[in-house]
Amino acid sequence: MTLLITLITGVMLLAAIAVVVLRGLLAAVAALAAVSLALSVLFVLLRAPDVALAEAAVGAGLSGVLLALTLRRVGLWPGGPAREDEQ
Amino acid sequence: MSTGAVLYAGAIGLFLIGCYAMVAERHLIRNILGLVLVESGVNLLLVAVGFRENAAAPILKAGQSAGMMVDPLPQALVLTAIVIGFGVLALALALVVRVHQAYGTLDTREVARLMRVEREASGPGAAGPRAGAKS
Amino acid sequence: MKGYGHTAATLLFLTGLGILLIAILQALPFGLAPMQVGQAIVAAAPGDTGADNIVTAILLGYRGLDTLGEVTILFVAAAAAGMVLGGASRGGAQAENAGFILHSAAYLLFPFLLVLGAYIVLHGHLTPGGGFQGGAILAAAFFVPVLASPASPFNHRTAMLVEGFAGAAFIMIGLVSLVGSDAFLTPFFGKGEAGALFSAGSLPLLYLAIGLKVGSELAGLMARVSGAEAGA
Amino acid sequence: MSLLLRRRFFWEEIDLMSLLDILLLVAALLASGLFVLGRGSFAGWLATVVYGLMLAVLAIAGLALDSGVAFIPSAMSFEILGRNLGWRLDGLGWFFALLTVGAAFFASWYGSGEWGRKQKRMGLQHALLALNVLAMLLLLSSGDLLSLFIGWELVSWAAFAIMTQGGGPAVAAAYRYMIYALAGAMAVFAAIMLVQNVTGGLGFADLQTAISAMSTAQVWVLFILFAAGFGVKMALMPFHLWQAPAYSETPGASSAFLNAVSARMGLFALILVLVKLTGLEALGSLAIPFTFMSAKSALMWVAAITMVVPTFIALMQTDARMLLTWHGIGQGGYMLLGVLVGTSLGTAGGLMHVFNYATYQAALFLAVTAVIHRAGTSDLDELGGLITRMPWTYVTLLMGIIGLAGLPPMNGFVSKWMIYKSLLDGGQPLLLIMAFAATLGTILSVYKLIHNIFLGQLRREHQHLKEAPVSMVLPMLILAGIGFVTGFMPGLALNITDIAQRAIGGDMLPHHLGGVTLATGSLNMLWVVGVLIGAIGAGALIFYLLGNRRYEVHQFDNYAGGHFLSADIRYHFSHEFYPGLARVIGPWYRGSIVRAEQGIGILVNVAGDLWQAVFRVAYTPLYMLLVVVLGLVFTGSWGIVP
Repeated sequence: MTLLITLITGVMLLAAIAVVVLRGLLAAVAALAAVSLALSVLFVLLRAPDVALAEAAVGAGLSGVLLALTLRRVGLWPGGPAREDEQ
Repeated sequence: MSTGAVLYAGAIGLFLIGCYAMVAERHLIRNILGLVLVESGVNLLLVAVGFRENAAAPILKAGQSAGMMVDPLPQALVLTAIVIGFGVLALALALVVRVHQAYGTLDTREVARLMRVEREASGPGAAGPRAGAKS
Repeated sequence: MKGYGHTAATLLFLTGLGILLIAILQALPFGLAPMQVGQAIVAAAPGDTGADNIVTAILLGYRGLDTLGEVTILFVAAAAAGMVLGGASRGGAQAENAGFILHSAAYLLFPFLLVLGAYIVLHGHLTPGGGFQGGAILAAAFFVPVLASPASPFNHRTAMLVEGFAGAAFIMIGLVSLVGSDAFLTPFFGKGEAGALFSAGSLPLLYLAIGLKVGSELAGLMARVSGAEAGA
Repeated sequence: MSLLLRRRFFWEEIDLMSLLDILLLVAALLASGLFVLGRGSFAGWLATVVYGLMLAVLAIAGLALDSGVAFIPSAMSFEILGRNLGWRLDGLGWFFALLTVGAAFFASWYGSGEWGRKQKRMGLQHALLALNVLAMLLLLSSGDLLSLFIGWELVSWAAFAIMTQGGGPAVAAAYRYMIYALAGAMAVFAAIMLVQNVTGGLGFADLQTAISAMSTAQVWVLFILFAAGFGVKMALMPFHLWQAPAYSETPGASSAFLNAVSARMGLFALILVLVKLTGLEALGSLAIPFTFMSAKSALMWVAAITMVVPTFIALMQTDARMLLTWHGIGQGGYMLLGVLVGTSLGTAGGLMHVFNYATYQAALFLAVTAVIHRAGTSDLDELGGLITRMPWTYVTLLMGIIGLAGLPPMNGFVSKWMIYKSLLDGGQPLLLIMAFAATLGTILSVYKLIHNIFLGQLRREHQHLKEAPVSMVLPMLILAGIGFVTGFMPGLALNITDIAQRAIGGDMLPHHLGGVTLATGSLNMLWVVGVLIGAIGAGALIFYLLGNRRYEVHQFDNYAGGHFLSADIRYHFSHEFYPGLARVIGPWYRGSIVRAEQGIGILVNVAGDLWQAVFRVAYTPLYMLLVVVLGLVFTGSWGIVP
């Protein structure tokens, strides 16, 4: 169990570093979703299934979608449809 | 390296990386990403603090005694925190969209500079960011 | 050289912060949660509320008023986002449809997500999950089609209606419980048989209200941020 | 799960007999292999990897020792003249071996890259470093007095070999070192023979029985011989003259290695013989006639003087490497003082100071070598303003000098605090004042170091300098990083010193991750460092986020008193850095011991000349007479005695 937790924590921290390091914002958002996913696995391992479910649904799912939508809205999604009407 | 040290290190790591994104980055969306990371770190910490060795999840099954469960209280708090965190995220992103509409950029220094220019242009006493919002 | 000092200062600050956090956490034992309140709750919750899921028991049974506040905060956030974005919907409205596969998959997914969300909401007192998690999935169910074809209308009016009714229902349940007892949101209807769907008194009803409210709220929120305002 | 369970006990599956043998064998193979491979970066990288593996072996050995194994024996043993000669590694030796191999690892890494390629006289550098490691490991794992002496000699000669590598002034310094080392070795040998005379054995146990069997005068002779012999190597005060020139003239990475650990071999032997075997009570009861002092307090005062005087000599140096080596001598005094206090806190503090000193002194020397590599000199009068050219080297040097000066947040603070605290608790206020005086001198002189190299005016000829290459910057940054991490988490270093302390015997020091908690006061570096760094960082952030209205000028764009200065006018103040202080202590520090050394030198010269004169001038009948007289005396005594 310690090994598993260490592994997942490592993945989570790497993804978190990727959030800061990656230059593309969409990639950063995807890395954030990965952080949430790893976090929800950790929650399962910590015997918190309720929290894990919430984290997976809200953190990994809806937050990522919301952020991606915002990126499209402000024209930062590369090739996104809102590119042309940027002021 | 015990499990607790790993988890605490993970929580601290998330917290610090998020703080870095909030303080050092100049892009508003990146600041918000940092905020989400900080929230995640705190959530992980709370759940880890409530963990007990050799205990079950706080959901009753037949023939289980109540003493063998992890602490359900932090979990309830974290559940609330996750949902509210999402609300905060949504509001923050709405504000970001608005800032983008008003200034055409999400660079914090650029926005601050534009706001200063606006304030100086509209003279003292005038409402700041509202003035040129629909340009 | 520009920004060099800023980065150095940030790193210095974060190092100090990290060391302070280590200082706090190294005194915190892991795996030995004292559970001063938790122990009492774990012992009393099944008898008090009849819910198997103790987190649900805490959220709705012991901290019901708090949850009402939480839902209110979510509502305020959604309303504020709507106000901030209101009217300015030209952003992504003219986005073209996604590809055929995505489009049909989104509509195929809709009933499954709906069922999954409803299941999670309704079994909140028995299994992991509940109104918030299920609500998020319900929101996803309604929002995925919008994502697949941004031109399709999202009915904000209906969403607001559902949300309003759900919120009112939550408060109504709370008020009804005032009749029988002297406290707001006291669970009623009897505890029922442990493990059955219809057990734990009014908690499933409360979670149903929360699920509907959260679902409609989140769906509306995302639709607003994405700019799908066409059908409003 | 089964994997974890097995891992917890895996050293029990490894034959303990083999661990030390593996270590010695690998070191011997490496040394001989590098003689064949010679120079070239391949040899350096190979050595680095092998040192890394040796560190891993040492880590396993450490786990075994930590779990309660008393020592790790070697299968190697000889029978010489009826004496058993064996080797075994106990906790004390393990601790010093860890530092040795660690320092060799970083020095070798540093020397493998660009630095090694650019060296003209690299020659056998790597091989000699490996030879030093082997010799030190043999010394540290010695199992009796004879193997101790053999290791001692090997270490002396190996150090001599590595010192003469650089050529030039280093050779003269190395000869000086060798004379001292041989004299010291003879003293040690005499002491060992004394033990052998009394007990007829050469084991460590024989030393203990010898002390109880000897008369007070004999014990005094033994004590003085051991203290002087080992004190030469760690440059205790009257025998300190050789160290600064010898170590500072050694080329580059090797000097970092020598500075970090070589002199500590003397400390190891002192701790082993005087503290572990003889025992501090025995030393304390060995009173000096007609005074209140005992041998123990006399040695403590020697350590204290060693702490203070070289520090102020360092203040006067104008060469960065000389300045640092003089400090190295002074820091040795702290370690010995801490160990001699004898309380658990003092012993732990002294041992931890060994560890800390190794980290920051190696980092400092590597940084100074990087400066020499780029700027071509380590003369403090010839440098300045390099901070914009070599920022990472600056960071390393800054962290290193904070450690050297014993200020938070670096690890030097923790060990010095522990030594101060043990002096205070042990009722030694005068020694405490000496320690404070030495620290004051350290702070003054390290400021001189960093100011003259990195701050102030950049010289025109250094305008196009670049930062040192990664192969040099990385090891020194890692060393400084170790110093920082063990500064705010001293528990990590204390876990290591625990093993050594258990081997010495006596009370253990209870500690936690952040420091120690005592009845008379406690130290938690996590809070100290966290608040310090966090507050500085927050202040700096506020400065940069809110009030950042600086006006940056180029380093050459200067004016003073309304006059513009062109770049060739030097206003950077570096020569005669502390003039007032120098005037006060100048006449006092220079001289007496140097003159004593010169006097002895002259005496030896005269004696040598006289002896030579006898051979050259005298005529044959005198020799005949001498031979006849000696022969008569010999046969006469032969006839009489039996």
